[in-house]
Amino acid sequence: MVAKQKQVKAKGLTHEGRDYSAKTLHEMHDMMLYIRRFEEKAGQMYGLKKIGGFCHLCNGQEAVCVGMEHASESTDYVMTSYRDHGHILARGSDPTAVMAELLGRAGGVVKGKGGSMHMFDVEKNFAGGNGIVGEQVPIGIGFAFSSWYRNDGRVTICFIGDGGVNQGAVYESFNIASLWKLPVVFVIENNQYAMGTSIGRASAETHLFKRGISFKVPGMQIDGMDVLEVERKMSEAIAHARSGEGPIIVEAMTYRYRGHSMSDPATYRTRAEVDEWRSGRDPIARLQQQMIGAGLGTEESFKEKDREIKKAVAKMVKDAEAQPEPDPSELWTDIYCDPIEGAYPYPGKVG
Amino acid sequence: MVAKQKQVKAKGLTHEGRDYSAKTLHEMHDMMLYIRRFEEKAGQMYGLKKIGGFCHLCNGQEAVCVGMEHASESTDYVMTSYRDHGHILARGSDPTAVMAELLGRAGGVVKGKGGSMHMFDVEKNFAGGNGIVGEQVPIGIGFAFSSWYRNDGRVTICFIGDGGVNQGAVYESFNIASLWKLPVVFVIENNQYAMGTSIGRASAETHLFKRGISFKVPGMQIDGMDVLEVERKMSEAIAHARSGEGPIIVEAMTYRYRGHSMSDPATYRTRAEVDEWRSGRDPIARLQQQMIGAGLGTEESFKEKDREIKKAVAKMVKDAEAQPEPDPSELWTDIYCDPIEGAYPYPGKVG
Amino acid sequence: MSRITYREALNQAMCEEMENDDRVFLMGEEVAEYNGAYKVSQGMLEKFGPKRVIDTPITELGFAGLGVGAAMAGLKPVIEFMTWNFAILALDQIVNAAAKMKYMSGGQYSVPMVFRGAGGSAARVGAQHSQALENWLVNVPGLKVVMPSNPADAKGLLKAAIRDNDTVCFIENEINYGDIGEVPDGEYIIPLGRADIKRAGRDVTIVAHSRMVGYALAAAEELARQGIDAEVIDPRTIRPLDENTILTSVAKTNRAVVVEEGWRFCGIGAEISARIMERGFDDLDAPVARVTGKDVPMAYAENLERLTMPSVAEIVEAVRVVCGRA
Amino acid sequence: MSRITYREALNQAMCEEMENDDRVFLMGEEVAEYNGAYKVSQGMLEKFGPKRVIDTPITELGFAGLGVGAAMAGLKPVIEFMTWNFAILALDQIVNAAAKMKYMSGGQYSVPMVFRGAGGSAARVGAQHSQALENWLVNVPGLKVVMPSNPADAKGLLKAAIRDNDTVCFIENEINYGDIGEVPDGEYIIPLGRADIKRAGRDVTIVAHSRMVGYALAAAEELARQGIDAEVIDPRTIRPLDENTILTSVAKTNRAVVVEEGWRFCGIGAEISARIMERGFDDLDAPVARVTGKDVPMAYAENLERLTMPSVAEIVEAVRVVCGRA
Ligand SMILES: Cc1ncc(C[n+]2csc(CCOP(=O)(O)OP(=O)(O)O)c2C)c(N)n1
Ligand SMILES: Cc1ncc(C[n+]2csc(CCOP(=O)(O)OP(=O)(O)O)c2C)c(N)n1
Ligand SMILES: [Mg+2]
Ligand SMILES: [Mg+2]
Repeated sequence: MVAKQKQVKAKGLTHEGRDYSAKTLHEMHDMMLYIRRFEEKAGQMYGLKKIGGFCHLCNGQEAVCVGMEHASESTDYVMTSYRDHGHILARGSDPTAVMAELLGRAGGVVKGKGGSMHMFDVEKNFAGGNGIVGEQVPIGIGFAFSSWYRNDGRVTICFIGDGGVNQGAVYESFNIASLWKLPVVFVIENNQYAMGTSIGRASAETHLFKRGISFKVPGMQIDGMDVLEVERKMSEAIAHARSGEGPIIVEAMTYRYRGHSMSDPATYRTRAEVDEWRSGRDPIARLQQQMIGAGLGTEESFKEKDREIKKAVAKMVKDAEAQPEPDPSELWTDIYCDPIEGAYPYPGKVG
Repeated sequence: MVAKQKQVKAKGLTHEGRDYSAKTLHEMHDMMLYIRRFEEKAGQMYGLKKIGGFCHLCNGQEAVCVGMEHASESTDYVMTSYRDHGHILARGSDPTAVMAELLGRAGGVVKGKGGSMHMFDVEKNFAGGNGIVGEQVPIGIGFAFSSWYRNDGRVTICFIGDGGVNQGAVYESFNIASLWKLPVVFVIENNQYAMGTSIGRASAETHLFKRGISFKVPGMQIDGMDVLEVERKMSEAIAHARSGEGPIIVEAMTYRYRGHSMSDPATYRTRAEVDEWRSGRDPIARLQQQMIGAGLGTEESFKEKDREIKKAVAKMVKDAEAQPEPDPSELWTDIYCDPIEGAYPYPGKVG
Repeated sequence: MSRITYREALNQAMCEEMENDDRVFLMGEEVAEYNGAYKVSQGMLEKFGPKRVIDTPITELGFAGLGVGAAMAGLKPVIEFMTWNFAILALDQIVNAAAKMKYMSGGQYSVPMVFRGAGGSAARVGAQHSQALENWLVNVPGLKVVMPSNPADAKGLLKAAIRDNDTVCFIENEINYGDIGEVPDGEYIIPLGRADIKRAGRDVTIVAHSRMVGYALAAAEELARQGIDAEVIDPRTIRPLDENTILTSVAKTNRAVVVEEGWRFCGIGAEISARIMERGFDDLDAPVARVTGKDVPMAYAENLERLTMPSVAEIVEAVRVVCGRA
Repeated sequence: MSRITYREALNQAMCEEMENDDRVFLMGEEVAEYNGAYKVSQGMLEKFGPKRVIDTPITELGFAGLGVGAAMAGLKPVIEFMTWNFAILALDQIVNAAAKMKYMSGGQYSVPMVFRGAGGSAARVGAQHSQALENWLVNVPGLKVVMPSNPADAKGLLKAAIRDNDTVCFIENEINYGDIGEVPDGEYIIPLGRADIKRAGRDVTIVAHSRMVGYALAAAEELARQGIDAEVIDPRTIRPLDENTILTSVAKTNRAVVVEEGWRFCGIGAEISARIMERGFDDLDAPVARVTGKDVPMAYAENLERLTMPSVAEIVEAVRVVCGRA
């Protein structure tokens, strides 16, 4: 994508000295809006009990994963926590497969076996979808290690939350990545709450980009509500990692509009606080204003686009719902690559 | 002990503006020398196969635990790793019981059940003796939490090695201790090697006193080969923790003269390097010179003292060896405070 | 007696014990201001204040170890794991420190504390949130492992666990939190290590714990309709196990089925089966059967999840086989 | 064939596989410059260089997870735990990531790697260094658990484990590292999941793994002198378990004793006993007996340690009881 931005179109816009083609801007906008509508739909389906278990939406945080996607190569590796719908959609996975996963259908991106928290798409180099807070960080440096080992020029982009960043595994990983100069960008999505715990109640050092200092990992704080800033700063960070200079931390300041999960009323935040972010700093509205200013759209054209996307989402959900549940035989698949005949499945009679 | 230093004797010495009585200086010297001779004896007993398993000696590091002891109150809590002989002796536990423990005898400080790596003495507020690298750090903040909870004015002094300091549990503990301002001093005994791994091969940030920056834990680096500096700086650190300002890190630069454990030939270090520390910076020789300079002793008087100590150690070992092994019935004691009659021991027939 | 939920019963137990003993405190993720992820600690922050009801960062190993140290220093911590799934990160402190400390220290340091939280597979939460950690914890001398199956047991056992001077792993079940039952008011203690006969019967012994007790009782009702009178035993405390109650029952029924939600391989069912083998072999008219969670990670899809869990039908079927009626 | 140590056999297996496949690398504490805490990786740094033989900081959770990620990315890591005792800190990555990844990802990501190191209680190393983690690992679908008892098995099984496309927990025994035995040179693969009859016998089946195989064989010699002809079976791969070989033997001998070094409660002996109950009940002339490590933390004192471990005498005694000769 970096390449793409070089061949700047007649129309487009220049922001902080960086040129964005109309095509790129529309891609960013449309993807953010698609994720927003996708999550709203997921929320509805959860309300209708068609989605079960834990379901964590990313409304408000769309700029982080979309900006990341535009700054990265499709060959780069990406992994995150259980709040993964936006990331896998931004990576370009089939939305129908993602929704089918939420519905627990056979055509789900992981065959209905993972659900909301465990989305994976090996084709898109998206490695989850991890439910244990912090777990993806050691895994992330493993992907980065493989790039170092093979010298394949790939970068790993590993997301963590502001609560997850306190896990010890994160610092074991910072130290190893820094010591061996592994090509990894640690993106801390600082939405300022870990469930009901505001960052100040969980972190002694609340400037999370400084969490690498003790391990010589540089860090920067960016506005996670501005997709162009995310794209620009993530490009710098990814270039740093790709150049062999080692890991870098990007703290993206953002906010989740909804509760932690569908079962969280989020009474621990004031209406005023939510509104300040929601109406004051919304990443989609912001990009729309910038594009309108550059003559790349109008209030009306964006309304029209929104109608299109809502239609597309509605159709997508229908297609996903039309899918059958996984075949019961799937219960016993994907456990071993080399199952041992006669000894597995255990006990033998089943399956 | 802080109190003790106030009533300065006619004779004594002033170092960096701090007065030390002759009594205090002799106590420090004698304890360091006792630990040195104790460890040498332990090494011999290991050679004679009278001590088994892992046995980690602290020759060269005596100033760290002795300086700590003089800077702390007997009511303060202390815990460390498996390299714990010096610490428990400095705390004032009965050397015969410590040696008996190494020999696996009934009169061992933990009845012969723990061995070299698991020394404990609740009377002396010494909480181990932990064999899992880094494990004592979360336990340490637990003791500090109890002092915070009870407001009992105690400080916890938690030791850790330069290799152990990379464990994730350490940073989870730094964050919690800093967030809640717990009264704890983290002493990093930086002897520059973790088994055969020199610090630069394991730590991205080798200035270990900076390992707290990312968690707002202040730190200082001190000369761990100078018992007076250790006593002085540890007094500052303990005062900081006791005052309610929260945790602090003390990185004590030191060196282990022997291998990692009795089974380590330590070929990963040059003779020259070992000699530089051993003859150039030995903490015992150094204090002797300072005391001689202050007229508190002579080459001869220290030689005499050494002969006394060697005699005492020899007798101590005899007493320890004279002890019987633990009674076989001890196998089934100390597992539960409230064993459940009829259900434990399991299986019922035994014990 | 009042009719309250399993959740409220746990809350009552903690509140009463915290009123009795100011060494007791509750610490964990979201236990204070959020009133607990599953509302078990509802109102406790307000009642006891921020010094005794404490929210932690998401660092299970760190705060589990903090609890161990605090217990060694003389406090009586109740450490909540939001779910036991996350305790896998804290096992070093639970097993190497808490369980072994008294022995390693020659009896000098005991670790009187409770680790508690929801275990089992809840509903639709997938592979990483459906770990039955009890299979590992019961392996460890020095630990006690308690798993209540109804509100009254939840209260009586948690009060006993908090008063106990050893480390108790107290494993609740999220699916049971909303269950309502008669619970004695005030002082009500169920001694640890005592199994309970949830249903008396003559023909077969069904041993089940936690959520599976409900399944076993449902199966017993169905079996009664089919003319098989099942006795249902809930060990309640898994470690140490009250094997005498089980063996006495098997001596009477001569047949046994063990039910567990967790994985089969080295699960609690294996242990109980082996003990019946060792001590009740001559009483057996048929081999002990195990009904367990399937030997697969937990899937998200509703149908696969249902297939993974033991079912009432599977229990009924197993009993019929053991009774030679299949 | 050459006579080499168990340690050298493991070294040979790793070297040969690293020569065959450059996706294979060895990582762990002290594996490179120190040549391994127990010298298992002797000379490997020199042979393969610092890119493929890598020393790590002391951060088990971190480098275990690194291995999982590297395997997901297509490499074949061999991650050494200096001893398995320390893997307790890494269980989240082994169990929640490695074991469940293929299932959670709908088959997209496999985790072809080996976690290896010394397990068991070694000698005089006390409570925290004597954990038998295999009792927990075998509980987990998605993992394979291998425990070789002699040099030839060590080589053949480790080569198979490295080639395997699943996550294999390979548990060696420190006490066996110095054992010498005949080991085939070059290509020698023992398929995973196959038990081995270490001694044929008619009267009783003794099932033992790892270090306990030696104890079982010693007991068999003593029993032979007493006129009892014992068959000794070494499962070698514990999960999945080759139960058919065990059941076939029990069908012949009608009596069985299971021996394990680890703790009894929900140990491997319980599982094997339960399986014989389920599939071999009618073959049994006596209840299956278990000889296990005592249900206590491991003490340091020489006499207490000896009492904690299973002994040849205890195995002999158990067999005599099972054979009605006690
Ligand atoms: C090890 C572990 N502990 C606890 C949980 C329960 N839990 C799930 S999400 C969460 C909060 C995480 O917050 P943050 O890291 O800020 O990510 P966010 O939800 O804001 O995206 C917690 C405590 C878990 N899944 N894993
Ligand atoms: C969790 C864990 N991993 C590995 C080991 C093995 N081990 C024992 S000591 C040691 C080195 C520790 O070095 P350091 O922290 O510098 O302390 P020192 O020995 O220098 O006092 C290692 C790797 C262990 N005991 N625990
Ligand atoms: Mg957050
Ligand atoms: Mg060191």
